[in-house]
Amino acid sequence: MARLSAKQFPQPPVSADTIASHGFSEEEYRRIVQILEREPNFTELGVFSVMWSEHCSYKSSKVHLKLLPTDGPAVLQGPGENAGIVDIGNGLAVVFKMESHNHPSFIEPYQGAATGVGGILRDIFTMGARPIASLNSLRFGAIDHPRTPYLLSGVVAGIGGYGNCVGVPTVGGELFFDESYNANILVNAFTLGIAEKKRIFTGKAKGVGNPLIYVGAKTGRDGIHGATMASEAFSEESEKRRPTVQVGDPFTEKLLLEACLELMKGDCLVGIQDMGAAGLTSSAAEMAARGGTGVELDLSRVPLRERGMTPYEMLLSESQERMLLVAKKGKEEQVKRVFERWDLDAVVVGKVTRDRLFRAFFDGAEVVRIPVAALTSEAPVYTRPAERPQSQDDVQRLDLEKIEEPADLGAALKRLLDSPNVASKEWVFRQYDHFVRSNTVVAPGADAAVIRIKGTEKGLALTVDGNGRYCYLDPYVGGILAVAEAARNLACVGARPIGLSDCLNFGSPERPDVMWQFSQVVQGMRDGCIALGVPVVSGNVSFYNETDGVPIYPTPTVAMVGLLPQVARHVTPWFKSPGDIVVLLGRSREELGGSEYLKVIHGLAKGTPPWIDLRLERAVQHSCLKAIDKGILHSAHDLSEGGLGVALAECCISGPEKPLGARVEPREMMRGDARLFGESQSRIIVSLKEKDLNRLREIAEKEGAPMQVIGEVGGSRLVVHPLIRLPVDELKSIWSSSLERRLRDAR
Amino acid sequence: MRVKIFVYLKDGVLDPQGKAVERSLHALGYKEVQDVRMGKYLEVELDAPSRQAAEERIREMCDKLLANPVIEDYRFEIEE
Amino acid sequence: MRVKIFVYLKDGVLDPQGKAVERSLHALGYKEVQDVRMGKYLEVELDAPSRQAAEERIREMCDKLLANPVIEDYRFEIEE
Amino acid sequence: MRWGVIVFPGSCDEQDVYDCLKNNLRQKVDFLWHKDPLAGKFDCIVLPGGFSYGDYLRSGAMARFSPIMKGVVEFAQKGGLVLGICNGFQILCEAGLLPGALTRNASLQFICRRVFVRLEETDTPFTCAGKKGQLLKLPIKHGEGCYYADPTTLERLHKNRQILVRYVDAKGRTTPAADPNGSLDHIAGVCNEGRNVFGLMPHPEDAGEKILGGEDGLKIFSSVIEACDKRGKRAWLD
Ligand SMILES: Nc1ncnc2c1ncn2[C@@H]1O[C@H](COP(=O)(O)OP(=O)(O)O)[C@@H](O)[C@H]1O
Ligand SMILES: [Mg+2]
Repeated sequence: MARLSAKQFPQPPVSADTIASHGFSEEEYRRIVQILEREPNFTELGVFSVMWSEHCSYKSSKVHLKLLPTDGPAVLQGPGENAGIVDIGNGLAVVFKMESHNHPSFIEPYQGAATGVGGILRDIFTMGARPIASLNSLRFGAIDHPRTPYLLSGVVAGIGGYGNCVGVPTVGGELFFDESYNANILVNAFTLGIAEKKRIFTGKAKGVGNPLIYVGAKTGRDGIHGATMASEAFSEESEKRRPTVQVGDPFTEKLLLEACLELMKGDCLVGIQDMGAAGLTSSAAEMAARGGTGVELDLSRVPLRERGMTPYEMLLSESQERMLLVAKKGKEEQVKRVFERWDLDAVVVGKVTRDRLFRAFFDGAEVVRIPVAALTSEAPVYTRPAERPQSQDDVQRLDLEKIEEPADLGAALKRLLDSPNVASKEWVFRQYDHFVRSNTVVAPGADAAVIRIKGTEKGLALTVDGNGRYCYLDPYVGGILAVAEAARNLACVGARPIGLSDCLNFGSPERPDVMWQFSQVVQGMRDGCIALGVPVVSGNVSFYNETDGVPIYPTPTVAMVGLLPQVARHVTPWFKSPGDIVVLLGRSREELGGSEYLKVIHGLAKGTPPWIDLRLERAVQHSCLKAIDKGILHSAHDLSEGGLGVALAECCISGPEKPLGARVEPREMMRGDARLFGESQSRIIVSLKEKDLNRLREIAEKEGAPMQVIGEVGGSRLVVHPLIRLPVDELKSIWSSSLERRLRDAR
Repeated sequence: MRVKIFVYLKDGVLDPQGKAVERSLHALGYKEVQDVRMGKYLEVELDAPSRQAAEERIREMCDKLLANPVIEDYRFEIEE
Repeated sequence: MRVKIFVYLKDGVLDPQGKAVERSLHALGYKEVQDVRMGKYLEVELDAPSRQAAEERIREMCDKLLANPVIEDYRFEIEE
Repeated sequence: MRWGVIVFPGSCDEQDVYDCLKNNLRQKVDFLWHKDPLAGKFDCIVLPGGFSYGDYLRSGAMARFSPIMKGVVEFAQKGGLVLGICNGFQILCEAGLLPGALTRNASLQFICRRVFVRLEETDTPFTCAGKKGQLLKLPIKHGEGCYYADPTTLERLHKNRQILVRYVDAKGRTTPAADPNGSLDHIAGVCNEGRNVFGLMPHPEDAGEKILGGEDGLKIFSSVIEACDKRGKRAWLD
């Protein structure tokens, strides 16, 4: 490969134009000059620009994120490392994190989503954990928007194409359509890995003189300025930057995964970090920051894929499937042997230094010399102006008197089951391998996925939730609801939450209204987490999800992990046998604001989202969990989009066997549409044998959860007396074919 | 007329497939092979009044559907 | 020399990709297109003493690795 | 008896096979590295699922040239038992140990779900523990599982009764809807003429325990164990 020499690479001059095109404000540039006590050269300017980008520095979100509770008795590692870690006993720990790949996925859906999965996998195995389960949380524009089918098909194929090939099962996720995402889709990918508690690795560059070793794929001009791209709103300008799209290579990732895990069994390794956003620069600088050291890179040794790459390009490249590690001095050959076995490059590209400087050399000449702290801990932090927009009042105004109740509520239920937000997501998850590693106890299609932990009796439950419409209507309440729903989904399978990771997807932080949404959502999440006792151990912020000045719905996605002491005791959502009694835990109110019903039937996204009483939420979840512990529940399913009507239908039709009917009669007195489709929180439908009813009553009473016997499983119809009477076979066929049919029709 | 269309990755875009094939060929002893790139090949039967008209339509189809302009380029040949 | 290799499904082997592309083209209004077949396209840089030698080596590579004779045929062009 | 499970670069299901054999059937199992020659005494060699070499050219195309495959071919020629699951099936076809080829699913999508297959023949070491016509519920997960063979080959497969499993619906009928990938004649798995090499697309190793949704997959492995027992404690091949 032809390499440039230093002579062939004169640094381009730094001008007002280059400063602006790197996204710096005048104030920021002044700060750089102050730190360096001189003007930066062009390469240094690039290094600052990626490290001070929103994506890497969290400069707008930091002050808010501090509010989130991150501690807990089992938390081994909170936010700040590549992923969070929670102790699960038996000498084991789970390592998990969620990441967004929104912008790249919109530009190239297959590769954008694929490389998103690749990135999150590396965050997990870099810590010494073998990835064992993934989730994905997706938001697309309206399903009849011309680009939606293309984007959706590409993203799903990309997630499957990468995850399947690496051999990590995708066990769940969510998928939601709304016009608000027409020009800014969301692709959030989550992975969980399992590690021995005693063999956890972190991204620290320790030990002066230790070698820095580059492993994995070669460096090309991929994704240069990806981190800055993720820190900008879309415009025609950013569309032009398209050639920076990265292509994923899952096969190389698989080799990298196996080689790293093999290396970690020995004692060569001091620290390790994947090269993600801002590539070599951020991995080297962050490792030095955590280790309290400096790093020296010799760029002439970086394995290259393309001719004539400049130091600037090598430092900023976001080529995938690469890792940087710090090995013990003298163990270089041992490291190389492991990677050779897996047919991968391993090259010493630098060393750990004492001087706390980030230095890079090229062809013998120093091209970068910046204090590590200036790139990391001392990067700018802003408290951006935040203000509730006046229009919020209008958004929340909803006069139920003016909403006409449909004459045929059965027809309304059918339309809801046909709505792509409610319909079965099987079209998506059947494209994901959810069996590999033979741990999957509850596959996609339930409230939460359940995987067993081999060698123990325990299990893990995983779910991801977050309703952007609720957050748009009331970001504070929406933030709470995202956390509450995730925990409720775990409770339905019998798992107690041990931690969560999140992605916070928002518009531009430079807008006061967006910053208001952001701070409200974070406060809501904090209150939800505290009330339900769930620590936030990792997460990610994605700003600038807006096009032509219109931001997406503020959309936090919450991926929560729960533990089941006895995995064999797990419960699934669907009804099991005729004659079982159907019980509603929780209380229904007349609430239609922000509901899927209002959107689908009346075309409205208005009102206030359902209210939540966190004490009641806890009582309902605990009742469900205790009943599952006692082994008396046959099924449990929470009420979410589409309320009681949809949840009951799902209990009838979502199981793997033939659908089962039910006859119920809820007692609340309120308008029929609110009774059926209102989305009051803190509700779970359970079914059980009649003889166990008293035991459930005792539990619910003790926990302080309202409970109501509403009917019985059986027959071939779903009857909600006196509102609905429909054959379950028909409901099933609508619900299970909707997504595929709509995608086909849209072509 | 018969049209042959080649769709291939743009220069500089990573080509994991090509790279893997190259490695395999080398392992099989074909060391004389370098720079393997892999793409798609389509053959279609086209009905068009003239060569020029055909070219125009094919270009449209490629731009719209057959190639992904973000990462791919294309080329075609028309045989009469 | 530069070698272009086309690998395509044999007649009689189902080509769902070609079919899908054809359907999409028709849906987009390109009704003049028929009989779409889809295959693989490889470009390699080859070092060989003569054209004939090159042909021989390429044929070997195709028979061994690049095409599966149960389902695929191939063709290649050498450019100097 | 002793099993060997080959690890190719890109294999994903080797651990599933290993765990299923070890934990559910108390078998002796070794991993075999693709770069090593096949050495040691084994009764059955398993080529597991996954994406060897990323399946970048064609599934199984590159793995068949792995150094270990030479030994596998010899082992098979001497009558040793070889089982290919999913990607393993694809590799065996590419290597010419099994007839036919596996092409892109008719839907063009990767598909992961549980299917029913019907045991068509029971006079092989891989199916002898089952009954003819018996249904097994097994997971599939593949993008290229559409079985193809030319008409002459297909005829031979019929004549020699080499089709061991077919995709069927819950009632045991072959219907287009029950065929997940458009396979010729609904073929889910075939054996060679010598009946000692078997490849199938479904994953028996992921259906080895009730908690994972069923244990029908054990039928395949316990057939092998039974066949080896009958043949005596001696390995198939020294
Ligand atoms: N993108 C996706 N990938 C994988 N599974 C998905 C995806 N979207 C939805 N699912 C699965 O479909 C089921 C229903 O999802 P959802 O309606 O969001 O459930 P809930 O309302 O209980 O959170 C869940 O099991 C979920 O894991
Ligand atoms: Mg739920």
